[in-house]
Amino acid sequence: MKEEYICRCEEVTREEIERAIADGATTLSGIKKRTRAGMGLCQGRTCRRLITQMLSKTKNPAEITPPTSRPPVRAVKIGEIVEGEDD
Amino acid sequence: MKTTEIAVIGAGPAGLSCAVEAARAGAKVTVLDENLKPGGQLFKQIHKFFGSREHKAGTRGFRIGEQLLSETEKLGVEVLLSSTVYGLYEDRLIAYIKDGKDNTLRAEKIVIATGASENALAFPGCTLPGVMGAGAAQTMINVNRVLPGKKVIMVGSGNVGLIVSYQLMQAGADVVALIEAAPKIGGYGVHAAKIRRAGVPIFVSTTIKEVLGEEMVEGVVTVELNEKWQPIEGTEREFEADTVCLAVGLSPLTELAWMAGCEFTFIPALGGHVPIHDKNMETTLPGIYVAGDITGVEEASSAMEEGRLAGVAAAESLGYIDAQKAEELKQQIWARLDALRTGPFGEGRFSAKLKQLNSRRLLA
Amino acid sequence: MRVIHHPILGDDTRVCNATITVDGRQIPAVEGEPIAAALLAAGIKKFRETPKHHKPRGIFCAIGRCTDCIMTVDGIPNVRTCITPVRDGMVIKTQKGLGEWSEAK
Amino acid sequence: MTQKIGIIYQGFPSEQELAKAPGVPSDERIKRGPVAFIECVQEIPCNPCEEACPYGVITVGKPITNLPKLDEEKCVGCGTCIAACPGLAIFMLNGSKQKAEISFPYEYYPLPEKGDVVDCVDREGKTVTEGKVLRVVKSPKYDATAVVTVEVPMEYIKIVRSIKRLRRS
Amino acid sequence: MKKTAEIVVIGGGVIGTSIAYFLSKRWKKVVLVERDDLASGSSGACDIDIILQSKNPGIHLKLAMASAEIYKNLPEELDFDIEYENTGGMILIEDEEQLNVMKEFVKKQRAVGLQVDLLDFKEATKLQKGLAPHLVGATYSPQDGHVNPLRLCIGFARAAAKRGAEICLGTAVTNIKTENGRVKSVVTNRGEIETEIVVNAAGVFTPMICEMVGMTAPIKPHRGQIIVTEPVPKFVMGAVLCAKYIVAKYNPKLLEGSDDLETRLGVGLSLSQTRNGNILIGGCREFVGYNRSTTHEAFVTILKHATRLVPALKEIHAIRSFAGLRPYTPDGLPLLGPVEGIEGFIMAAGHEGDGIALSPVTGRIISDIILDGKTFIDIAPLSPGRFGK
Repeated sequence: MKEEYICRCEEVTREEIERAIADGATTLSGIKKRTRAGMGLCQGRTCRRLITQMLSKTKNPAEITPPTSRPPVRAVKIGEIVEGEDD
Repeated sequence: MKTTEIAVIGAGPAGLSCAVEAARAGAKVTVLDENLKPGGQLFKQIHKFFGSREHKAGTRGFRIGEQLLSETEKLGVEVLLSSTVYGLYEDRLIAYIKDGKDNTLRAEKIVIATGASENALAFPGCTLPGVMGAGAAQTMINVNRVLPGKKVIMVGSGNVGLIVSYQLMQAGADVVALIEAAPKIGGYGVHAAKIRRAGVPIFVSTTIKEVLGEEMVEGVVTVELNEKWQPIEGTEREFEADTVCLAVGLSPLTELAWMAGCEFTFIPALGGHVPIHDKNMETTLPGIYVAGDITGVEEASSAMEEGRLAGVAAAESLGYIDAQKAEELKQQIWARLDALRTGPFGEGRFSAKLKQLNSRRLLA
Repeated sequence: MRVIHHPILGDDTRVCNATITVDGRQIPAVEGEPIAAALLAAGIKKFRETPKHHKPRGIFCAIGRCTDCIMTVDGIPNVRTCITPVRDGMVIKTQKGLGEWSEAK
Repeated sequence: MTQKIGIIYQGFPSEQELAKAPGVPSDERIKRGPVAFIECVQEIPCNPCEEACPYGVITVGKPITNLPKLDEEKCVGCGTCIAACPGLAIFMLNGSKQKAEISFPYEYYPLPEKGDVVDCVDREGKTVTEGKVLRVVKSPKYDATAVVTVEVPMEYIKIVRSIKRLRRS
Repeated sequence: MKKTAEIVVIGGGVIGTSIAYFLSKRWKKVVLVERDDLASGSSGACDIDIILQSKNPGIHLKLAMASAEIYKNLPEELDFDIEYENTGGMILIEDEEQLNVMKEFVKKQRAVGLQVDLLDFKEATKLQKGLAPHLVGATYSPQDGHVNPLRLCIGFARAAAKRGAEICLGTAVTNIKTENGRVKSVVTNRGEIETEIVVNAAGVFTPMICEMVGMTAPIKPHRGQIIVTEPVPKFVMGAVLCAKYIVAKYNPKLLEGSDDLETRLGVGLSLSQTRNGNILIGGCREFVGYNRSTTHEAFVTILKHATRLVPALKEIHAIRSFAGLRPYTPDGLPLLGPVEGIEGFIMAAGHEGDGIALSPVTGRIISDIILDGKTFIDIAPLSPGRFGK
């Protein structure tokens, strides 16, 4: 059987996430630290919900909040950032 | 740094409706959208909308988009396209990239109308080329005019799954089957009936066991689920297919609201964590409003109403509409929203939205 | 395959006015359409191979979020083809892993 | 697993659901001449059919989730409501002639042409009989929804609801 | 539920987990309490550098060199891939003024045995591509390196747990009970732990823990912001800093009078690339209390500074930024060792930006002090009491 990828960017499988949960991760950032799931190019935008579902087997999903939201919310070219106005 | 009175992030149905209302009242409105074209998801909606006349029922989504655009133009709303908002900082400072440069915009009021994004689903083979979001397939056929594949398996029987299945056939593809993990069809029966007439079988209590193929999708093995949502051995079925579309729900795109520091509440019926807002669509942060799917996933019709509400409220707070007139307008919009949130499909959302409003009151 | 005739949207009257090179193969495209659309029209579904397990990927979200469809375009890796418009003469490569820097880098 | 019947399981309304639907005319009325047949069995927020009817014989009222009610005696079978229904759930049946005439909305490419002999399908998309295309009405008012009328043997009047999609060349 | 422990370590960052590891190596019954998760403070919001050549010759450099020694065998010892790599590192020099400071700096460092050289521009570009042509040169040391701080924390914690340490996550300390000037127990939201020894490794939150025993700690949060790029093929040679950072840290007088944004935000380059290919671009230093927000000002200023020195970065996309609070002390050195007057209360905090580099040696020193009463480096200059009460 093929692998079941949860985090598509960092190629993290369901099994790896289950192991991280067994290792004590109870939050999305705990999973992220242990597996890199959510650290990829899309910054967890695709896998967040799937991991929340896995975590919610042992934790109230209301308490599973996304990791701190930080700019940039879209990938931005560094050259464009530095081209900006001087304020 | 640019300044404006009302900045609207997202030029979808909610954002444009908001801009129209606020500009009509006289406010200076700037709409930002990362796409080349405004309209958000409206331009891939080629079916006729439900609702009543006030909700533009019977009109195809893309035409509603065209109408909204021409209204914003007439009213002189500034619509900044290809403008990627990447940050929302303290003191209502919006950072965005446009024309290959960094820009900032400070607004007196900000309306976040960023919509929602499709949920993913994991199964063996879910990363193979050919597995994609139903919305992705919809964009390809209706906006870009290319077929993602010829033989499609649709996963999910909500309105998105049903409608996209229909539209894939309109574009010339075959839908081999639609499968649904729940024991019943989630979307409107009339949408299901359309694709059944076209010969698409719908399998409830069924999920994907595996997608076949090494380099791309070649087939799909499904399996039936028991009452505990566990696969039943021996019920596997194999389909030949080159495309798998996932229509397993949407989640509000809330990052900018989190970043701004809005308080959230958890309401599964609305798609998870959603920003708390009051009856004016204002969040827990004064001057920051939300509208549309970001406040909880619904139909485009409700998104437009919420947008209008935010537009009226923001314009009122800036003094462009007097309290009495604003109250009148808001009453009308609330009534229209209530009309959309009735019946077996709407009740759940009605009580969910009520819960959302109550959490605002509890905080106050 | 392109959807030329459509019962609701009518006929697609655009013409392929651009040519892009994909892994050495020339394919016709419409200036301004997303690169990913031009590739699908030409029957190309595999856009890259992942860095860790070298698995094929293609279009997934089509709105620039998931980054599954990234390719190396004109020597720059990680270009999201679903939201990057076609320009005539673009040179596109199936991205292997993190891709390669062109000589300029 | 036993097959559960009904729109939420099968994706099309069962006989029982149709029997209860206030938009479904009586057999006797169908025999008398063209009449709308509204297969709307779920309370969804939608009422364009009410406004579309030039004779005011379809009533939804408030709330707009009410099921559309057809006044079968006053319905003249003009067919205007067919293309107006966003759910493509309204059909027109005429059982007054030797053969049954069934009109339905059609939004696929290519369209059939008058005189074509086509495969006619039931609510599950199964081909049940051949039929002849009598009319294909396209109107700007219908906004790209065509209304097709086929002629089939009378026993299929309550079975046939569309035609098999025609292949693109 | 009441528990007992020989030693309680407060804090699940690199310092706390390192101490827990070194103590458990000698089979002590250690309980580590962390109110959140491993690496949820500064250790999870920093860069990956282990830099020796940025340290002032003296106790600071001595500690860093001892730590670097430990790092060499650490991956094997922990039996965990901490992504440690001895990559070498360089400090980019922009002008003659900086060059003069660096010349002096290098001379002193070499005198105490650090391998470090001055390179001219040509030599520098051989090591790091994409440098701006206006640079006058760089220093280079082969002794610098990288580690993944998250994996370092997890590696320490797992190795400690394997040797019997108990790692209690989601466990916040609410009080420390003392009796006759001796530590008696640590009270947490999940119960009380009887112990005679408490190690305060709470990073920027150290002052709150200190208050529980009536002590004030001169530690202040110093906010740093870092930008993360998309993963790209190998680009950064190892650890790359700019001389401005060194000048700002050790010769702040040279910057006096300049009030440009760069200086005001304490912007200096720190560039490194993770094994996955993400480039980390830092950073800045601001006193803004416990505010962990990122700012647009810093985002832009850091990137402008970085692209001025390494213009090739312009083609790359930024995908995230983050802010971390570094535990600052007035003299830039950590507070290590027992606290006079509160028997059993040991400090191990205030490493500012050097926590990653110094974590192994800190673990070793604190374990030595607790178990042997002495250690291999004279830590008198690091005494927690050195700033007075």
